Amino acid sequence: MNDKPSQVSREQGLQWLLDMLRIRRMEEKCAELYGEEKIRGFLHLYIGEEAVAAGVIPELEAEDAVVATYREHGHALMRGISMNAILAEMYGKQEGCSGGRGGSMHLFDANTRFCGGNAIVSGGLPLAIGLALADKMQKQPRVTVCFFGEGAVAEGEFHESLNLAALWQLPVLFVCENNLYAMGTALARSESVTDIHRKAESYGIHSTAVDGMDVMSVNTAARLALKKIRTEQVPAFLEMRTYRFRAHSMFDPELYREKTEVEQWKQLCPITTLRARLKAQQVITDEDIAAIEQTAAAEIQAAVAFAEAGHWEPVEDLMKYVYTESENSVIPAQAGIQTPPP
Amino acid sequence: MNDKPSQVSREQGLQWLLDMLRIRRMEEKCAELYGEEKIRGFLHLYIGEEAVAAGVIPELEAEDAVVATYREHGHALMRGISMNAILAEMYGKQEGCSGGRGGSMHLFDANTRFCGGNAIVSGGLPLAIGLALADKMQKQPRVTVCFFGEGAVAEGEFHESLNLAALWQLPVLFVCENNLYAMGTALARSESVTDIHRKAESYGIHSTAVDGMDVMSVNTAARLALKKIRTEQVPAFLEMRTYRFRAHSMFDPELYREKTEVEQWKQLCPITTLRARLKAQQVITDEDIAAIEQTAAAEIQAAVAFAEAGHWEPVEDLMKYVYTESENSVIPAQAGIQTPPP
Amino acid sequence: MNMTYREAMRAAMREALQQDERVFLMGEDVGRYGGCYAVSKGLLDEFGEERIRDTPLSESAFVGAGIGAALGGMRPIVEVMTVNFSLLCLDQIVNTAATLRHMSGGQFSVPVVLRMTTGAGRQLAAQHSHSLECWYAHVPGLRVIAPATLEDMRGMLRVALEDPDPVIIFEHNALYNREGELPDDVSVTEIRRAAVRRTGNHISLICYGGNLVKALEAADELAKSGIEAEVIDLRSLRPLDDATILTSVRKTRRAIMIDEGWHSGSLAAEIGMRISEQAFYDLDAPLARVCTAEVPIPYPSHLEQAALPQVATIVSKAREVLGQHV
Amino acid sequence: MNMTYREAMRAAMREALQQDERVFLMGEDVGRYGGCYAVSKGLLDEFGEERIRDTPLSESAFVGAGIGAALGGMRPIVEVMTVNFSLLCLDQIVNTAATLRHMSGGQFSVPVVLRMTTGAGRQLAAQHSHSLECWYAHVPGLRVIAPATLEDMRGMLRVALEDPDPVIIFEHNALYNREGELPDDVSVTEIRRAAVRRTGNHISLICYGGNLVKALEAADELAKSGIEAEVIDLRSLRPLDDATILTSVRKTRRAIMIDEGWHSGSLAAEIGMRISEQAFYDLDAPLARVCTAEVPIPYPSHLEQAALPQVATIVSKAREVLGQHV
Ligand SMILES: Cc1ncc(C[n+]2csc(CCOP(=O)(O)OP(=O)(O)O)c2C)c(N)n1
Ligand SMILES: Cc1ncc(C[n+]2csc(CCOP(=O)(O)OP(=O)(O)O)c2C)c(N)n1
Ligand SMILES: [Mg+2]
Ligand SMILES: [Mg+2]
Repeated sequence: MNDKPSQVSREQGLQWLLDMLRIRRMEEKCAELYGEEKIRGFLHLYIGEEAVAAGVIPELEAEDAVVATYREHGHALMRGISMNAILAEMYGKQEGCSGGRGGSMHLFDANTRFCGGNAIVSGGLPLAIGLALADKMQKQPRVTVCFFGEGAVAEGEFHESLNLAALWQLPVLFVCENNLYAMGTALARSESVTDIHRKAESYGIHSTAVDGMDVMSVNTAARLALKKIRTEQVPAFLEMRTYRFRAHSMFDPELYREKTEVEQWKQLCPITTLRARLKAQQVITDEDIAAIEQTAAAEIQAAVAFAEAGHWEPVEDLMKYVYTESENSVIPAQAGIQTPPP
Repeated sequence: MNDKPSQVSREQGLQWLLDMLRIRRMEEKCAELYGEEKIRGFLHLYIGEEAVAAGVIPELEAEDAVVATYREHGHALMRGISMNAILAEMYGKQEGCSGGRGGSMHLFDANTRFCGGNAIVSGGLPLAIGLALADKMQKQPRVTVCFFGEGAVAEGEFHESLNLAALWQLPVLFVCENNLYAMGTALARSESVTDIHRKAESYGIHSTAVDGMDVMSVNTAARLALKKIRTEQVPAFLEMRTYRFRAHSMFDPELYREKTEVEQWKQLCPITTLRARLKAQQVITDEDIAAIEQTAAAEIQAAVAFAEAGHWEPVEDLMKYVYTESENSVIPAQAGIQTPPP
Repeated sequence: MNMTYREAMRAAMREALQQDERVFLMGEDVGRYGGCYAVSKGLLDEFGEERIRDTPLSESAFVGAGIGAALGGMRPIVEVMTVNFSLLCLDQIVNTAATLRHMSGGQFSVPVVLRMTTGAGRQLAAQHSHSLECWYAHVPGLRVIAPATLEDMRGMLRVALEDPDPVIIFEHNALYNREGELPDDVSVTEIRRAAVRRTGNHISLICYGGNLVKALEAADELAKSGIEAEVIDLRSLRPLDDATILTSVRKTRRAIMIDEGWHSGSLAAEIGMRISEQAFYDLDAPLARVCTAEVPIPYPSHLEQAALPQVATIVSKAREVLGQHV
Repeated sequence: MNMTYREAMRAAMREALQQDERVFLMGEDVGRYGGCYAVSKGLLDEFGEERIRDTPLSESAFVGAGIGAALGGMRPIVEVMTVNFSLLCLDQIVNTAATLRHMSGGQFSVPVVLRMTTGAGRQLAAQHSHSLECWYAHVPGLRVIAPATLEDMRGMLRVALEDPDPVIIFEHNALYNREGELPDDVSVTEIRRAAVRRTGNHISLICYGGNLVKALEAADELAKSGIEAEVIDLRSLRPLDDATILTSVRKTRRAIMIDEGWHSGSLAAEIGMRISEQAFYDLDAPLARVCTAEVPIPYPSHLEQAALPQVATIVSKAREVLGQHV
């Protein structure tokens, strides 16, 4: 793993803290809202892993594309989708970033080229390859960043995609969020060789393992990788070693890991460690921290209000968005059976 | 690659020559029969690659299993399926080793645990894993050998299977027949890293690249690998570097490679080179060679006669072999429309 | 004994694991996690990690491995977490499991049991809400079953394991939490015949799996206005039990098929076609079906529910078929 | 101009590649080999390896890459060599191509064209002879078409490429070598409406793709004994053109569906069900279908042919429906 850079500017430090905190607090709120049944379906929290999205995504250009998984709230927020639109989406409201159709696992945004939110493990990798291929063929100087968990590494699609990216020299940044578990399956129970960044090397892809709990390390690695991709028109791979503090989803009884293990990783929390470091280096003050918390809290409060005030799509519109031209709908929607919940 | 052993006993030498020649001459006959429309469908010849099957398969125990591809005539023959049954199968006759149902791409034989003949590239690998898993769970001291082309390496199933074999330490011998082309696609156009045996290493599987044009090298490597598998209960991988002298199938115009390349490889023909070496070392004589040719020719002649004399399955039996109990047939066969060809 | 459907399937697996050492369970998170739907919870402790085998995320390889292990003498139960992920292992199921027996001229058979959760209704959105039973029911060489009652959830597995050919069991996610009374001695139930779950003379409601509950509710509702619906639970989706279906339709002379698959190309269409072919002259009214609307399942509950078959839709469709526009 | 179906598809691709630089062709052996069925032969020389792109054996990745490239502004034609291998990329087609538009609330669309060869009849045995059009036709978000005439082989591609949503083109392997006369100006044909390929008053024969030839032959045969069959070529398998189908059936009052898919769960069943639902009172006889027998396709010609729809079977089925047991 690369060395940790130790110094950071006040501005950059505050930005990272704010970014990570916005994700953290938003998701804590999501968990609450799930309890209140405002958010339904599957909800996968990113808590503990914020340094990855916060360290990588701000380095992208406006025209770059992002492909993510079902654990993508943080990525969407970092990419610039408003918290309002994200929350509204999780509520299933029309004002959501996917018009309410996708929910937590399928956040989309054409403006920022945020191409989902894919709930099939490894399903996003081929898509990312294709986006990069289109860029390359159109001579667009863009990068596609593809996030996925270490569980995806066992899927055939991962290997097919890495090979294609390397063979065709496509501008893709693969970011493996290795949080050591795929649901309840520990990495050592799913891979014969657990050193994931080496798998990328076996395709001739430049690859680095990174301390994914440290936003500075993440950021440095991302910058280097993106530079390499942009200048050399090759793919690159980052293995982010990280950990999720919460359950896999809201249904997970967490039988597969020890509480002590979780506690140990919590010591490495990307937010508290950065905060402590910046304070120790006297780059920020307690007032700064309070201000950041306040900013995040206000944004969340507004987002919840926005989502609450959002509208349910009329049930008559059920058949929308299947085909581009609505007259292509194969059969009309069934008679409206349910009225929208209150 | 391993060094070529230079000395071989007369008995062993003659056996290898005979084995390879039986495959070669049988397939030359098949090509002829294809021209006469006795054999139909896809026909993939193994000519040029005989050293692999001849070097590996005789090292197996009776209880071991073999999984192969659509290019498997040589493997079937080496495994002890009679040429009669193989030829009859290619004719589609009831006396064929698959009762005529499978044809050239689907040779099967329960007695020798020859589990096909799979026409889906990479489709046999998961099956081989499963056979080995069953052996391991039942504490049967068996090995499963799985043959496949280098084209399969780009398929996700290849990677999923290698990982499972390594993770669960299954007694599988993977034999990659790297003949440099997958139909018309040269290896360098399908893999970013062309050193295939290294891919196996990336899963922690013991792996060797072997001169697949030399039956002695193949045999030595196979013996070592099988010993390792049997004693250590681990998988092993052999990359056999070989070449097919003929077209991919009978439909291939061979636009993708130079005649001179084919000619160069033909200089390495496993049969002529072994024959020359044995003669130079005065281990065998011209009479021996003539005798072997004669043996093969006689066997082939008999096999053709056997196939010709074989029977077409009655069309009324169409619905057989779908379910174990025939009463499960979901609907009856359609009225017999065609009478069998003459 | 009172138990949930989840417990019934677990009990069935336990029994199979106890009685036959060739049986083992394999799949993603069946062990340490306790199963995505907690169906296999506790089995790892009882049977150990060799027989309750967590797999990597490699649907194609581990389903293929199940097929190979079956060929090699074992009796694997392979859990593909949900039908949605089975799209990654269809090649193994269709090109290997379903064909080996035939291609080998009857020499090999593949006694593997594949279990998959199916269905929508939990706001899991477009990629996690498929009902592709009709795809599997299309393939010769496979046997496809769908338990809809507590007894069948308890009793179908054993018969499936005894079958020498590949059997796919579809378990509807909405059933797991349902509870019911299970007689003590149920450990085997029929997997070849459809069952008449309610008798009636006016119309046949033909359904399977998770939708039996809705069909029965609809029948109760209809009964209030004097319409006696006969409810047929298919149980086996391949092969289909034409005899039971046709006997019912010949009696009621009207039929509605209820199916959570998308409308076009649904299993409902196949059943309708069989009725048209074989009982055309016995029908007094056009056939009808209640299927899922032709849209990827939307996340919001009101839209999802509007897309799925509902009791109210079944009831109004039945009235329509009976010419009662109430 | 006289040409083969193969040449017609090649001409369509050439034209698309010439007229729109966003178009490219990608797939296994489309370049140097010239295409498994020689459809793309010569295109590599003309357009270069960037636009005639040979892929590794990675169906899932390159089909997904086609989807991604479409999202990224290109107009890819992805050739999946045959429908048999598409089992390895169904996840990308069903869970990505078909859902992206919907899941994103209409923000993204996926203008990809997937071409696949389909069908049996060449003694390629159980793994290489599938006809799974019905599976694809089941999936909302996909458009599925099947050219059956030389004009359509030439003219459907361009319309497919103009479609903003994913289109799957099924090309029956038996058609490629057929020849015919193509008017010079055909470069676009309809992909939304079924076509009446022969008019008649006695019975409707409803078919698509490779089986149109058989249906027309059967109609000729029937005409000899005074039976005038109307032959409907579906052309679009999803969505289905109910209007054309129903108009025909309302006129002839009898219908047979011909489909190379296996009998149970065939597209034929869906069409039959639609007729039962919408034209029940117009029918004078039970519906019937001629499909493939429910067996993995056997290698020997006599068994393979016995499993597949045949002219003779269509003829005798038609006579049966018409009550003429000749
Ligand atoms: C193909 C597929 N198989 C199974 C699942 C069920 N599933 C959802 S998330 C998950 C674990 C994925 O782990 P990982 O890739 O490490 O990502 P993480 O959740 O840890 O971020 C599983 C098994 C799925 N969504 N897709
Ligand atoms: C999944 C799949 N995709 C495509 C094909 C078509 N196909 C048959 S053989 C072949 C080439 C395979 O090459 P390789 O694995 O190197 O084996 P070889 O033929 O050289 O022995 C292809 C593309 C197939 N049978 N299966
Ligand atoms: Mg993980
Ligand atoms: Mg090869």
